[in-house]
Amino acid sequence: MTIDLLTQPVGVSHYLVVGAVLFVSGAVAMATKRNAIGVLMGIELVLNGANLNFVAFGSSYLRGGSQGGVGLDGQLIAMFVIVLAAAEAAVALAIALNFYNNHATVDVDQGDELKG
Amino acid sequence: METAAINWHSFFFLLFALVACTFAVAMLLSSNIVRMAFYLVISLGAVSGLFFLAGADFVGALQLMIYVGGTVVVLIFGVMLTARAPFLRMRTGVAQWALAAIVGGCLLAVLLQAALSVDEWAPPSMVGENPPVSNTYTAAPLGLGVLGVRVDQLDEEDATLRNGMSGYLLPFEIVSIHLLVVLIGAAYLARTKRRPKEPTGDRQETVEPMISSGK
Amino acid sequence: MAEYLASYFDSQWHWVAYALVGLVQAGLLLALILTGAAVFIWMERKIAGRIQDRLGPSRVGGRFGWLQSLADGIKLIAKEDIVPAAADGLLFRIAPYISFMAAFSVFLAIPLADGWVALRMNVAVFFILAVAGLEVLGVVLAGYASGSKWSLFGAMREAAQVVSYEVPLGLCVVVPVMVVGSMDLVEIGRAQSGWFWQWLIFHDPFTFITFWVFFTCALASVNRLPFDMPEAESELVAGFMTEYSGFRWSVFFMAEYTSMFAVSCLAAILFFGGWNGPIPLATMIGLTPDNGALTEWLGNLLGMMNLIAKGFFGVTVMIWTRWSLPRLRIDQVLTTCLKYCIPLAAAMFLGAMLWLYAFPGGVVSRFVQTSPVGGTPTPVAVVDGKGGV
Amino acid sequence: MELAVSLPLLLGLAWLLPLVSFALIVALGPRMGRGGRGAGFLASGAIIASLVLSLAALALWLTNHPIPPPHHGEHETAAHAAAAPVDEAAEPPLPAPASAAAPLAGDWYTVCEFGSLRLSIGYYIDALTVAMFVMVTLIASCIHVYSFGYMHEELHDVHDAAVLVDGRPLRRRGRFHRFYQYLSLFSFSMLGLVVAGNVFMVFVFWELVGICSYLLIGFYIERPSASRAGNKAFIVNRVGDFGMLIGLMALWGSLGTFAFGDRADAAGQIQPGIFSQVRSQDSHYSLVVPTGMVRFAARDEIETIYRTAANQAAAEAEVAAMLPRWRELGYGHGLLVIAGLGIFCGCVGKSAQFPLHVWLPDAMEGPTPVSALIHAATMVAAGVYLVGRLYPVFTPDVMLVIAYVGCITLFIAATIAITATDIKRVLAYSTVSQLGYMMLALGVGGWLAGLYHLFTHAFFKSLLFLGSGSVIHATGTNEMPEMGGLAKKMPWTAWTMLAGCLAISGAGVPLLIGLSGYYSKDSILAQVFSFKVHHSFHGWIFYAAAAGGAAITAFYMFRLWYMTFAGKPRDEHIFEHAHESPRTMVVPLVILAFFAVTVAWQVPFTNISLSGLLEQARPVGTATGSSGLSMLAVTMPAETESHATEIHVPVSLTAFIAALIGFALATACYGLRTLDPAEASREFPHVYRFLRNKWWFDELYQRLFIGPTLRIADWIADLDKRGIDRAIDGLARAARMVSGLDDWIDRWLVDGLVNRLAAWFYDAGLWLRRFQTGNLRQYVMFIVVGTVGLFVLVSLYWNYTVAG
Repeated sequence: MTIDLLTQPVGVSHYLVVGAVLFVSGAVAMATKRNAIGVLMGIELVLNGANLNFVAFGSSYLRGGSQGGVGLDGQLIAMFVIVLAAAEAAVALAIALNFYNNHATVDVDQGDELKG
Repeated sequence: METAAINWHSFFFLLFALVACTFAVAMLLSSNIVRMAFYLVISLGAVSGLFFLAGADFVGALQLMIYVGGTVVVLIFGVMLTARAPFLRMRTGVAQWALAAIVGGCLLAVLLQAALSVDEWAPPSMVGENPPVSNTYTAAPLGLGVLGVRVDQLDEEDATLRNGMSGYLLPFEIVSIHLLVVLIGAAYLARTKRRPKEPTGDRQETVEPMISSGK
Repeated sequence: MAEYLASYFDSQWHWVAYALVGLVQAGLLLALILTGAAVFIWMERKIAGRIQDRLGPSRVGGRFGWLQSLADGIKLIAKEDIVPAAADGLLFRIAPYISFMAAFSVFLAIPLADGWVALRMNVAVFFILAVAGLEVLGVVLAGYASGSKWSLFGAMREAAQVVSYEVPLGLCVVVPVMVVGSMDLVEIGRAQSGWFWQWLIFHDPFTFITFWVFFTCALASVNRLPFDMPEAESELVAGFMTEYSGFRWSVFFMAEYTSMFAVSCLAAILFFGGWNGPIPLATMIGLTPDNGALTEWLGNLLGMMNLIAKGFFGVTVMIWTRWSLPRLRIDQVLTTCLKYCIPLAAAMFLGAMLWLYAFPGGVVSRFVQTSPVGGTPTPVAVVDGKGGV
Repeated sequence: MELAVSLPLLLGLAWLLPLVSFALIVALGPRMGRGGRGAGFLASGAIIASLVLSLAALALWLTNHPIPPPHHGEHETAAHAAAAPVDEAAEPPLPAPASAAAPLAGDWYTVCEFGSLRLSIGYYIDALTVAMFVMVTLIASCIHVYSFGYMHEELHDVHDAAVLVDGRPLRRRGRFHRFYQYLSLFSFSMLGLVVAGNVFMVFVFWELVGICSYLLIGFYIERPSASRAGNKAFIVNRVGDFGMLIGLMALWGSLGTFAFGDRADAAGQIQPGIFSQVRSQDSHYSLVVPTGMVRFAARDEIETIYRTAANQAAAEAEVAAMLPRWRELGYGHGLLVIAGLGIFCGCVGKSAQFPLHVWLPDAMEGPTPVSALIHAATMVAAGVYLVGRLYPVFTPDVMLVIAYVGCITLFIAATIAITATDIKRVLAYSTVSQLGYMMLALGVGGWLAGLYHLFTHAFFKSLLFLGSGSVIHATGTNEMPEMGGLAKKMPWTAWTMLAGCLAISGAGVPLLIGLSGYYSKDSILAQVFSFKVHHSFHGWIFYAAAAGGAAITAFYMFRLWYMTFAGKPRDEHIFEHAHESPRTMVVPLVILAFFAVTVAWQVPFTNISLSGLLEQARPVGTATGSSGLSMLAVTMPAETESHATEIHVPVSLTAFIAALIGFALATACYGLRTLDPAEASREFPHVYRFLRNKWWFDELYQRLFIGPTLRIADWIADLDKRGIDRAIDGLARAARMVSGLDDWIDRWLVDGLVNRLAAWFYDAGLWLRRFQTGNLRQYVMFIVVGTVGLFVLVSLYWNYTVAG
């Protein structure tokens, strides 16, 4: 099995599996971390998992050099996701800092003033 | 049958995939914010390696530059905001962990099922061949793609696809403006305002002026 | 080389050949860097001595104290490895290696001569910037993990400084990339072959100014005086290195000199013709690929020496600067970046763009009526329909 | 360049320069230099440039229209006239005027044209226009320069002691720039009024100078007296302008044109202007009722003709045949009289003539340079100017009215001036009186005499005002009883003012030489005397008033001079602080004094003289005496008649003696103090009070007009409150009742339904609220669970064959 993995070429599925793991890790991190920064990290992981999928769908190597999939669009979308993730991180960090300024903590469980 | 030669592409894929997944899970399990950030950096770096392996040089470099660099900033914030007690931990209840694990497991199962169930996504049958890892040209096609010129679809039969759709120029511009707005907005949000009374704040106060000196 | 070696093995043992080759290459590179670092440290001490009207090291290894660095190294390795009680052990231990790894990885993509590059990438410049930026990670981790105020301050300053200076640095790098039309450092080097007026620094007034901005920002991003905020020994004891000693401390030190060398090499390739000497000597005496593999190899060797000489010169200038200028305050450092370097770099970027638009063929080569010796820069992005070029 | 091109160009430029200055000051205002000092330089530069242009225009005019050598009978060389007796019989009635000095009429710009209504920015340039330009710009230049000194307080913040705010002097920002802004606007408007080529334009600029006057009277707007005076001037002028509008309507409605002169239209057809319609060539330039007016008056008959005639041409022929008959029957004559009276009504307002003279003395609330420029030299003279300009239109009856109004005005104003103690008020009443002189002269056929006096008066009166301004500037008070002996302190002001007093009194050696006032006043008296020959009743009244007025003039002027400059200081404190004014104020005084003395003299070694110049502009057909079209059988004597020796010599002597009497009386009362004026006032208390209270005019108007108006307004307000408001209140109450019903329906039917629905949703919301826990992590779980659930659902129910 191990030898198989080492000698067989990788395909899109491989990437998707890694992406799924990253995604789920991120989602669970978001669900379990009480630290706002931790939640942010979870988001980054989720985005990365998605990005991995995009790149995998767009890669021709993973299809044995043949065309297909989403082509360059995958990389382009990944690029946009990365850039927008940077923007999101900036705002999220600003929000976290503000949250900290107002609550003296970054525990997201403390920020439930707007609950119903 | 002779054992096939090792496929370096697969080898490095496995290496990076393992690193990425391991450290993602490590980040999930760690409760020290700085270590979390460190694990995250490693995981993201490994993902960028995966990008390189998939022939997406530019995106990989972008990932390294922005994500990993950006995570450094996250790290700094982690340090700053948890600096009151040096290694502050915020415990999550066991029940919540269990719930999250169940739900996350379901999600993972669903995703894996989806990932492995499409034939088209299965590995190509090129036993022992190493697809080129490097020397790919992705920056120029990406740039042209943004402009709407698709070098990957020159032999596309559908003329509307081939002759260029509108490209991503407008989204590109929107994103740049968006970034600018976000920068300004973030600076606005994070500006120093009145502060609540500090319960124990010597460390906080020593850190604060240094940050504000970065204005 | 790897394929050649692999032919001596069975197919299932090919990986041994590959691994061997990889290790050898890495070892060679490491040797270059470590030797370089040793020499730089010695140079630093000598130059500092001369500038301060002293002799500097003068005994170890006979004349000039040229073995001083080696002696220091042995001493440092022999020292006890101390981890403070308040430290985060794992991160404290791992941080120096992260820094050094980042600095070292830069050399993955730096071509020492035409084609002599560990990993040729078409986004090499971008890659280098990205990887070089990772050095700060190690510093921040070190600063945090030390559990010391001084270290934390140093790390924070480092983060603020490096993250800020990455912006003008990137802008400056874009200018030569734009002039050549490629992010591949090999292509950039080739584009400057020939006489020294083909060098990009002499391409137009904007690239000329860009180089100086680049050099300033590079100084800041490798934390050299006058920008050595993270260490600032008069304020922060030793900044993020306060709690370090022995071998780990020396690793940080090596990382610093390695990055200095790396940015100097990058500057040499981007602005000073890379492996092309001021006079195309190799071409003149026939050391070109046309005359066979050996001559090509010799020509490349000459080119590598050329590049290393330029890198050394760059490091020397950095040392010189360090011992000549006083340290800035942190706010002055950031002001320099945000108020001067970024606008200047942006202006140079625009100017170079307009210049290219106005004089598409370049100006110097138009006035100096000599044909380029090493062939004209090849146009980029010849699209072949497969996403390759 | 041809005269017809260059003159309009020069004068147009001179006219527009102040407008440019005005616009610039409006735009930049206080930002022009410290305290807006630059505004003064700009405005002065503009007006001086205008002066230069006007002088160029004058030179151009004189080179193109040389003045003939003064033949016998010309007025200003009295010796010459005495030596060569006039042979009236040998001189034929003046024929049509030499075309050499024909006026230039045309349009710069046509604003709009609706049928026969044509509004244009036009010009009508003759010697009078050119002379007025030079006079206005010269005096305005002097006053611009003078104001640098007088208004310098406005350069910084001003403490106005006349206005108290919380018991302390009002502190406000300086308005130097605004003052010059208004001056520029005024200069522009006045020049526009002078150059105007049609009645419409005259009216526009007439109102513009009015508004400038209003703004400048109210310059110290914080002072209640100033704002009240501004309002008074404005409202009183409206009364006159109302009459003027009627006159304009009468002219335009019947003549179909606003233009003074003839105009060639696009087809090359000559469109006759007002003047050639009133005095057409066919009637040998004598005044006849113009065809337009006749047709207007006979419109019923013309309509009948058109109804009965076979075709249009025949009807037109019949009308043409009937025209002389209708004209003989006096058709349209009333219209002509109404037009003349209406226009004169406007002049009465603007020139402060008898019933409407009350505003001018109050207008002295404005800064003194303004009084000098607007309320003495130029704007108030605009009424006289307009009468002179539209002279051909007036019938002898109207002229008689003008003469009476002028006569009454001159007498009333002169008498009031005797008792006034405010130095500016004395001058103001003097102005009114002198304007009355001009009107009187115009009314008795002395076109030249009236306008002649206009010019001379402009110089000496502006001089006197500036002198008084200098005194006020030095002493800080207007009251003459607080002055005295100032000649020692401010010699320049004193002696220039003395020159002005002499000029206004008509000082001179009889029949030989004199100051400017001597010539103009003599010519007025001569014309009145000549009128007396024809109408001894009216003539005697006029002559007595004019000669008496001359004596009173001399009396009050020297009273003023003595009280101010001679004798001992009455208020030591003021005297101590008095000082000579700065050079910017003294230099204009000297310049104006020079002109006040010499303006009526012939330029040595040339034929150029003011009267000669004005003579060129005499309207066609007014040189000869006329008696036509008069319902009261008034005969206007030709002006040349007054040059006869038997008129000239006695008049000169009368005037001289009258002035001498006035002078002697003033010297006795105030100079030598041999007579005590206070005693006189005690002995005639009623007369004194009568004069002191300005003939009770203000009180009379209060009773006659203002009081009733206020009562009517009260009454209407009452009506509004009691009648209309109540009705509306009732309506509103009814509406409220209806809306109350609506309200009930809305509340219980419509709202009830909606509220019930809303309550349901509210309950649902309350229930759903529990899911919004505010726990971020829980939300993430929701999302994940939702995604998985969706996926499961889709897997169960989605048909994969469709998706491929």
